[in-house]
Parts: sequence; C-alpha cells; structure tokens
Amino acid sequence: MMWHLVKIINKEWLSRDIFSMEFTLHGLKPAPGQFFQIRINESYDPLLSRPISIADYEKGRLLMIVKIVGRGTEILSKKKTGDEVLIFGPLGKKLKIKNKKSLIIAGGIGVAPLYFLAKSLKKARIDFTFVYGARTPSELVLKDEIKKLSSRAVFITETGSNKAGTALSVLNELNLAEYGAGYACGPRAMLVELKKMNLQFPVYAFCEDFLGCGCGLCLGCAIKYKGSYKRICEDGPVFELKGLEFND
Amino acid sequence: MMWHLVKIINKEWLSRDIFSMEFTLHGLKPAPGQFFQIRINESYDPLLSRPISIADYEKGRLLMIVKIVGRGTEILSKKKTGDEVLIFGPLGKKLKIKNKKSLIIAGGIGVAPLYFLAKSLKKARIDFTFVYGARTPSELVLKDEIKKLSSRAVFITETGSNKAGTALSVLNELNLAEYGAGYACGPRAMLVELKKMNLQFPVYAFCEDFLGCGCGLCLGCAIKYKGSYKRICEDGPVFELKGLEFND
Amino acid sequence: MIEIFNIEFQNPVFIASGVFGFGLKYKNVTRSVGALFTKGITLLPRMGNPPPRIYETPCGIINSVGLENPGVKEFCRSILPRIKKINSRIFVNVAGFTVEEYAQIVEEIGDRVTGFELNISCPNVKEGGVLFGQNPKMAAEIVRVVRKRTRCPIIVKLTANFCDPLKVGRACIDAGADGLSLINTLYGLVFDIKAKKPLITGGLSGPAIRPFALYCVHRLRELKVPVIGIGGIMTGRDAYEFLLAGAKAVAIGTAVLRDPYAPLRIIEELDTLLKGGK
Amino acid sequence: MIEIFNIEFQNPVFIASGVFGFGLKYKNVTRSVGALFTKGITLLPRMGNPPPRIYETPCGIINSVGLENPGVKEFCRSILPRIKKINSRIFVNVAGFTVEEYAQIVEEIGDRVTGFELNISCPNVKEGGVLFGQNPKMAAEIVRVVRKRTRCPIIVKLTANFCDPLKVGRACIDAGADGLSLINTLYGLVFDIKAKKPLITGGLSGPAIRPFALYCVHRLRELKVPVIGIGGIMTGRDAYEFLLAGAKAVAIGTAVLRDPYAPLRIIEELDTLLKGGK
Ligand SMILES: Cc1cc2nc3c(=O)[nH]c(=O)nc-3n(C[C@H](O)[C@H](O)[C@H](O)COP(=O)(O)OP(=O)(O)OC[C@H]3O[C@@H](n4cnc5c(N)ncnc54)[C@H](O)[C@@H]3O)c2cc1C
Ligand SMILES: Cc1cc2nc3c(=O)[nH]c(=O)nc-3n(C[C@H](O)[C@H](O)[C@H](O)COP(=O)(O)OP(=O)(O)OC[C@H]3O[C@@H](n4cnc5c(N)ncnc54)[C@H](O)[C@@H]3O)c2cc1C
Ligand SMILES: Cc1cc2nc3c(=O)[nH]c(=O)nc-3n(C[C@H](O)[C@H](O)[C@H](O)COP(=O)(O)O)c2cc1C
Ligand SMILES: Cc1cc2nc3c(=O)[nH]c(=O)nc-3n(C[C@H](O)[C@H](O)[C@H](O)COP(=O)(O)O)c2cc1C
Ligand code: FES
Ligand code: FES
Repeated sequence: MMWHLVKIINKEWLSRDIFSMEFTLHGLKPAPGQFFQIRINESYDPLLSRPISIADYEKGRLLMIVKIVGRGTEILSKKKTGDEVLIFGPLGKKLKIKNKKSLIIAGGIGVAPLYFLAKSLKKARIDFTFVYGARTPSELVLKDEIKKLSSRAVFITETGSNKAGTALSVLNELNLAEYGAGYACGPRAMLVELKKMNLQFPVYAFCEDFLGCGCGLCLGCAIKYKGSYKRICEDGPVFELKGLEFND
Repeated sequence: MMWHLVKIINKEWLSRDIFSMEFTLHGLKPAPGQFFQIRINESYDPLLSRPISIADYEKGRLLMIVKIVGRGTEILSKKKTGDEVLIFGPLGKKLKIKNKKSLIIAGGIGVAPLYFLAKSLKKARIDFTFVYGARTPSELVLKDEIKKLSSRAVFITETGSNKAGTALSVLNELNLAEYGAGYACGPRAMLVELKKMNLQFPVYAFCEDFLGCGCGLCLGCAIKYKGSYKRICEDGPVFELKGLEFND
Repeated sequence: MIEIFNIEFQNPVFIASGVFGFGLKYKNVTRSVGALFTKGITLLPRMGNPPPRIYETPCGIINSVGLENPGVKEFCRSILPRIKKINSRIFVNVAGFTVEEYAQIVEEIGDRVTGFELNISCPNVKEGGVLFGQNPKMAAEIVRVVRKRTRCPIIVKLTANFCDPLKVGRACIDAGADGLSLINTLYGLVFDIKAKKPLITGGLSGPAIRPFALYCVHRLRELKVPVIGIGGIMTGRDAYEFLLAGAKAVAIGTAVLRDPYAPLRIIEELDTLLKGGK
Repeated sequence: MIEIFNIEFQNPVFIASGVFGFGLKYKNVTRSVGALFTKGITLLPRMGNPPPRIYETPCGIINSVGLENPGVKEFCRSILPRIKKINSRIFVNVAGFTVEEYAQIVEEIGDRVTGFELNISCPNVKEGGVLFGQNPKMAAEIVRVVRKRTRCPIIVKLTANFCDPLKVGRACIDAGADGLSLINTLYGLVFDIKAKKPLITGGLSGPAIRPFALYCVHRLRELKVPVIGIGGIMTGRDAYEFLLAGAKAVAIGTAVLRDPYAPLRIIEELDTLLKGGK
C-alpha cells in the first residue's frame, strides 16, 4: 500500500456532474470494494484525501468514476487528461464474491464500485441482475456497459417517463427467491430502507462516508456493526447489511 | 478598481524560475509602479492574493513577469496559456516620471516594474541608462528588449565571466553627474546600499514586501517614510529613497 | 432588516474592526453592510508596530498592526463625519491602556455613533488589550466605568486566548454591557528559521480559526444576550453557521483582505440561505 | 540522536497520540520515529463516540473519536508486546476519568514503557479530559498521585483551551512531572446548516492551529523543562520552528492522516535543516 503518482490517460464527462478518470497502474490485484485515497491538491485546503472506489481494473488500466458533491470532487473534476494525480492504495478489505445468483443494487454514484463487482461476477461466470436507479435518465452512467455485462439489467429513475421510482422500488418486481447473494451501494437512506426489507439472502453493503486517514489508523470512520464500532476503511468498506446498525 | 477575470494569452518561461504572462485587458491607464493583486487559487491556502507589477501595458495587452520565490508564485507558475486568473487592480499610486535624464537600477526580478517604466520614459522621449544586475546570466530576462529600448544598457551578473558584480557596482563606472532622476527596484539589501550611496539626484524606490489587502485597508504593509509609517500598497509602492528608513 | 439593542440594521453582516480602515474607501461596501466596526481608536495617536505586520499562515494570517490610528480627537474631527455620510450604523472599537482611557474615549465621542465595542482583547499591544480581556474582574471594571459615561449600546469584544469567554462575558454583562462580540484573534507566532528568532508574534485570524470561534459563540448562547459572531467567516454559509449557533449578527474580518467586496457577496449568500435556498 | 530525560531517541520526530493507532501497521514508520505516543488508554475498554468522528475544516480537521481503545488490561496483554518489537521508545497516553484512574493505568503498565503522557486535555469526553487540564490544582493533583506510582518519565499533555498552559504546566512540573507536551486539540464546532444543529463538536487540529501551538510552546520555554511541541506540523520546516521555539522534540498528528508516511519525510527534511541545508 503506497502512494502512486499516476497520469490521467483519459478523462471523460459521463453526465453533468459525473466524470471518469482512467490511469495506467500495473501490478495491482484489486478486489471489488477496494478504493484509493486521492490527494486533491498540494495545498492544505482541503487537507485530507478523498476515497474513490476502483470502478474497474483490467490489464493495468484503473478506472474511477466520480460525482461532484463538494469541494474536493469539484477540484478533482478540473483535472484533465494528461494531468497527474497522487493516489494511495488500494485500501479496504478485498470482498470475496459468493458463487450464487446475485442481485446488484446501485443507487446513484453507488454504481462505481458495483461496476467493478459486476465485471468480477461476470468473469467468475456468476449469474446476476443489475438494478440501477438514479434521479434522472442522464445520471444513469455506464448504462450500455452494464446492459452488455449483465444477465438482466433494470434501470429506473425518479423522473422516469413511463415508470418512476428508485432502485428499491424495482425489487418488488423481481422474483427475490431466485437470488443467493446481494450487493448494494448507494445513499445511506437506500441502505437503511434495504435493511428494513429484510431480504432472505445475505446482502453486502458498500459503505461510503467521510474518512480520515483511510487506512485504519485514526478511528475516524466508525460504523456500528453487530454491536461495536468498525472502521469503514479497514474493516470494510463492505459489510453484511444485516449486521449494520444505522440508529435511524 | 475591481476584479478582472482574465485569460492568459501567452505564458512563457524567461529563465528557470522566471516566467511571463500576458493578458488582454482593455481600458486601463496604468502608470509605472502600479500593480495587481493576483488570486492564487480558490482554496484558502494560500489565503491572500499576491502583488505583481505591471511589467508592460500597451493596446490592451497587460504583461506580468514573475519569479518563483515561494508557494504562491509556485502555484501561479503552473498556469498555462489559456487558463484564467482573477486579478484585482490596478493598485498603488501612479508614479509621475521626471523629465530628466534618468538612471534605472534593476536588481533581479526588480526588473519587472522598471521595464514598464523604461517604456514610459522612452515614450516620453526621456533619455535613460538601464543598469540591470542578476545572479547569473540566464536570470537576466528581457535583455534584448531592454537593449533596444535604452539609450544605454549595462548588464552585470554576480557570476559574470569577464566582469562580476551587482547593479550597484556598475554605478561607479557611470558619470553620475549626468543624471537628474533615478528609479530603483530590487532586493531590500540593494535599496539599503543604494541609500547609503547618497546620490545627488532624487531616486525613486519601488518597494516590494508581503502585503495584506493590497488596497489600503488593513495597515498591514507599513514602511517607515520620513518618520511615520506609510502603506506600501496605497501610499506607494514607489517612495523617494531618501525618505525611507530601513532601520538596518 | 434585523433589530439589536432596539436599533435596526439593514442586515446582520457587519465589518469587523481593523480590516476596513474607516470604511471611507470601498464606499458601496460600507454602505451595504449592517454596520461598520471602526479600526481600534486610542486616546492618543499611535504609529503602530514596525513591520512585518502581516504574515500568512495555513488558511489564516497573523497580524501585528498594533492599533495604528490617529487618536480619538482627530477621529472625531476629520473621520467620523465622513463615515456617517456613508453608513450611520457605526460602532467605534475603543482601545484603552487604562480603565480611565476607555471612559475618556467613549466620552469624547459621545452619542455621535451607534455604539461602542470595547476592545479588551487586542494581542498586539504591550499593555492593556488582551490582558484586560483575560481577567473577568478587570473586564467588568472597564464596563462599569464606561457604562456611567454613555447611554449608547456597549458591546465588549472578547478574547478566547487562555481564558473562558463565557466567564469574562458574563462578568461584562453583569457589569452593564449590552452585548458581546467574539472572537478577537488568537495568539500566533511564526519563526524566522534563518535568523532563528520570531518573525512575527501577533493575532491569528481567518478561516483557520473558524471552528474554534464558532464553538466560543455557541458557548455564549446561555447568556441570552446579543452576540456578534466573528472569526474566519468567508461565505454566507459560514455566516449562517454563526447565526444558527446563536449570534444575532456576524462581522467579517480577514475575508476582506482577500477581497474587499467579500461583504457584498456574503450578504447575498446569507440572504439566500435565510430565505431557505441553498 | 537526542537525549531527553536521560534517554536517547534516534531523532526528535515523534508520533502524536491518537493518529497512528498503536503503530502496528506502517511498521517502517513506527520503527523510524524517535518515539510513539500511543492512542489514549483508559482503565476500561471504550467504544468511542458515534459518527461523525472526523470533519474537515479549513486547513484542519475536527475529531471526536472519544478515546476508543481496548482498555489497559488488553493493551498490556496483546498490544504492548507487539509495539515493543517495532520501537522500544513508547509513551503511553493515559486518560483517566478520576485521579485514581490515572494512577491505576500507570501502575498496571509499570515500567514496560519509556514513559507516560498524562492526557488531561482530551476535549472529546464528557468527564475528565480537558476539565482536568484547565485547572492547575487538579492537574497537579493527578501528577502527584501518579508520581508516587512510577519512576518512568511523566509528560503532561496540556491544553490551551480557555486556560494558560504556562500556569497549568508550572503546576504540573512543581508536582513532579518531568516534561510537558502541547498542544492538544482546540475546541471546534461545525454546524449542520440543513438540520440546524451541531454536526460535530470536537477537537481542532492540523496546520490551521500551528501558529497558535507554536506560540504556546514558545511561552513555555521559561519553565526550562523538556517540552514536546505538537500542533499542525506538516514539514521539517514546521518541526524546526518548534525546536527553535524551545521544544526538545516534536510530535506529528494530523499530518499522518494526510499521509501515513509523513513522519519519514519530516525526519529527513528536519535533518537537512539541522545540518544547515535548506
Ligand atoms: C470507500 C469509499 C469509496 C467511495 N467511492 C466513491 C466513488 O467511486 N465515486 C464517488 O464519486 N464517490 C465515492 N465515495 C464518496 C466520496 O469519497 C465523497 O463523495 C467525497 O469524499 C466527497 O468529497 P468532497 O470534498 O467533494 O465533498 P465534501 O465537501 O467533503 O462534502 C460532501 C458532502 O458530505 C457532507 N459531509 C462531509 N463530511 C461529513 C460528515 N463527517 N458527516 C456528515 N456529512 C458530511 C457535506 O456536507 C457534503 O454534503 C466513496 C467513499 C468511500 C468511503
Ligand atoms: C507592489 C509589489 C509589486 C511586486 N511586483 C512583482 C513582480 O512584478 N514580479 C515578481 O516576481 N514579484 C513581485 N513582487 C513580489 C511578489 O509579490 C512576491 O514575490 C510574492 O508575493 C511571493 O509570494 P510567494 O507565495 O511565492 O512567496 P511566500 O511564500 O509568500 O514567501 C516569499 C519569501 O518571503 C518571505 N516572507 C513572506 N512574508 C514575509 C514577511 N511578512 N516578512 C518577511 N519575510 C516574509 C518568505 O519567507 C519567503 O522567503 C511585488 C511585490 C509588491 C509589494
Ligand atoms: C489586520 C487586522 C487588524 C485588526 N484590528 C483590530 C482592531 O483594531 N480592533 C479589534 O478589536 N480587532 C481587530 N482585529 C480583529 C478582527 O476584528 C477579528 O476579530 C479577527 O480578525 C477575527 O475575525 P476574522 O477571522 O474574520 O478576521 C484585526 C484583525 C486583522 C486581521
Ligand atoms: C484523530 C485524532 C485522535 C487523537 N487522539 C488523541 C488521544 O487519544 N490522546 C491525546 O492526548 N491526543 C489525541 N489527539 C491529539 C493529537 O495527539 C495532537 O495533540 C493534536 O491533534 C494536535 O496536533 P496536530 O495538529 O499535529 O494533529 C488526537 C488527534 C486526532 C486528530
Ligand atoms: S479513516 Fe482513519 S481509521 Fe478509517
Ligand atoms: S496591504 Fe493592506 S493596507 Fe497595504
């Protein structure tokens, strides 16, 4: 685990406020759920790095997909193809995928780590359904890629023309008994709702929150799991949803 | 006096650590000595703008010449042709040039405002000698332009091959009685030395120091002049050398 | 429009003492803010401290201006009438070196201003200043003496350097002050590593100190008196945090050094937030 | 090589309490620093505070970890032996909730460590912590009681929140402490403007507070005791300023959150400066 000074070989806007960056970085063996801490700039404001998931990794090409939500991601969004970025990682536990028919549930930018997961499932020849909700159609990024990848893909938006709703509202239409494992990433509210649905198979939640060090040192990224605090960055970022206690 | 969002139409490296930036900005009537406060970046670190002199202004083309000496100028140096910069000004008192044969004394990056002064003297058909010292030959920037501009130009460097010295060491070779006015800009030590030389004509010193607001509000840029504190940014930046009290 | 001390102010964005001179320069800014706190005024004229007076630190600055000002007489004669033409809401920042000096300055100015801000928190002078402000008894004594000489609102500007602003603030209120403003700058030091001696010792301000300032302001809400929140406010959002923490108004300091027009922007941004926008 | 308390340290760059866990992870960093201050250890295990525990502020962070730790017994059993294999210079940061607890923790650990850092300055717990550190008498009492139970060096970690570290520091030295470390975090608050209530209240650290921390360290030089300078140190140059201001060594805190390898870089940069380079 270390710093890498990597060059952006391709930066693209996927929607009004979501962009992707591709880097060349050889020799990694990352697993879904892992992420990098990105140094935003050399100034001390913002002071901390920002965690961004591995959205794909193949033959030394590392993909990240970022949504602008605040100052850090805003500054990052100004980087161009050819610019260099300092990244630290990969961090986080390697998720072991289950050899069961799987349900992927992505809300908004939660799609980023799940795209890498989907590719991993595909590679392991595990059948899966990819449910992906966003606010508006233009915010559904990587739609074509996901369609191609998945045995079944369902897209839904809150402002959808024929059918409006969230990723979770789609679940009622599926035969949930088919699935043996679930993977979810999205806004906290989505995970809270999903937990309440009490699905009959284990669901692995990708947790996103503000981190400190990102690498297990500062205890700044607590999340309650089975009665005690775990570190998102080091014990996660993926936790079994059942064990997570959201207190709300 | 206001903020201008200006685009760099030409950025060039003049030496290893000195670069020039050119902007288009119409409608100014600047005089030598005036400067702009440059916003370094949108982050709060560094927090304050940096003062940079008008090195030239002609037909709406504004030139600045900057030497990297710390973090602010370092960040600024990374800007490229096409990038935009926020500048506030012009600030500082307009220097009224004397209609007398003039001696210009530039030490290091002090050349920046004096280049604009030289052009103004030339335009007013005032005869002048331009003495310009730097540490090494490669740090003598705008050499050709200055040669063309000046009735007489003398360049000297501390590491010079045939003749080594500073701008001040050149003065001994000149017939100082010829001159009716002097203009000097350079490191503080140069101004201190020059003051001790007690020249028989008035010398106008361009003072450079760390500024706060840059526009007369905060009293952060004090310099002792004739027994009381003046503001470099608003009462200067040009002061008659005789009145300046350096206390060292 | 807001009301404090039964006086109306066009908005809750004020300019903090010392960063805008006497408001005579960027007149449209002076005109647009709720009130102007003047540069600190002393009984006699002061030259101020030798340079360097300002040094930049991470997300902040240290200043050591040392209360350069023309003294109260000259202020009343040539400056005050000119400020009043631009904005009638003026608090004079009063800096005494003895208890009696505070009273004399206030008396000299009389009721020609909206009110007074007693500066018992300046870290940049050798006597008085922050030493008064760290001691609840001294602070209260100053307020008591000044109270007898004016009916105008008295705001006490508190320090949080090595003392609890709640304790000092309470003492000031009990002694007759109408409101409190805080924080003044924190102590700050930068070393000159070449000369191996201090480069500047002074007051630390700017966004760096904002979370601490906000904590202090929030702590004072139990006093239930008007508080002017100060410290590192750069945006309307920052200002809004101070209002939520219990301040009746805010004052903008260092932000003005970065941009003399900052108060105009902050007024607008805050207005949008107060109206429920984002 | 430097010497403090008659003990040799390979260099004057230490790791501050709480930002590096127990030094078990980036072992080459732990191995290379002069000493490691452990995360605060309490008598009983503690879960720590609910999230959010960290929030970024201009050039700083606020943390409210709340002394999450496994308690002194578990620390001695399973952690301490592992740290000692990496670096033998260990100061245990001791956090009691009563005077007696400090003594108990110190006794439990015995002389298995280099020394103790009494944390009387944590702003993130409801009892004890900073309240002890603001009161010279309480602080001295803790030192006195602990002094009787250990011969190891006792460093007292001071706060500068609403109290004068010089006064508290002097009281601690008079009571038998061997050295002082400062500063612990400043109070800090950020409001959640949507929910209109505090988002995080905790301790402010990072470069934002450096000029204030440096001022505090400089102020303590008159005590003529070993001082560990802490607060916003990000570079060798920053560290050097603290040494020039009178500190015998420095401890790196928040910088480690930005870069776990920061201490290695700082050791090198400082070394160059101390050797007269730039
Ligand atoms: C393991 C992991 C993987 C991630 N992967 C991705 C990814 O692949 N793509 C992606 O776009 N994002 C990802 N994120 C989220 C991303 O890190 C954040 O969006 C980013 O850090 C925001 O930085 P910012 O400076 O732009 O926003 P900020 O200015 O930090 O603010 C973002 C929002 O969060 C709020 N906020 C900040 N701190 C707190 C806090 N402590 N408590 C409550 N609210 C707070 C702010 O008010 C604001 O609304 C990931 C996060 C984690 C932990
Ligand atoms: C009116 C005016 C016109 C100028 N024109 C030009 C120009 O045309 N071209 C140009 O290159 N420069 C010019 N300068 C100088 C320029 O503004 C500075 O070099 C620049 O601000 C440095 O910023 P920085 O962040 O790079 O360096 P900083 O990081 O700010 O540091 C620069 C150096 O100054 C030291 N320093 C900083 N503050 C203080 C202080 N308060 N006291 C003592 N030492 C201090 C630092 O330690 C460092 O060595 C001008 C200055 C003024 C006042
Ligand atoms: C250059 C400068 C001069 C100041 N002068 C005074 C003063 O004369 N009287 C006073 O009470 N406060 C003075 N202050 C303190 C500010 O009014 C304010 O309390 C402090 O800077 C914190 O706010 P800020 O972080 O927004 O700057 C001064 C601050 C600065 C930066
Ligand atoms: C995440 C975090 C946890 C901390 N935990 C402790 C602690 O357990 N005990 C303690 O005495 N100080 C603790 N501190 C304070 C630091 O040791 C240090 O005194 C402070 O952060 C100032 O230094 P800095 O600006 O370099 O971070 C902690 C600081 C941070 C940021
Ligand atoms: S962010 Fe520091 S431990 Fe997780
Ligand atoms: S820099 Fe503020 S008055 Fe000159």
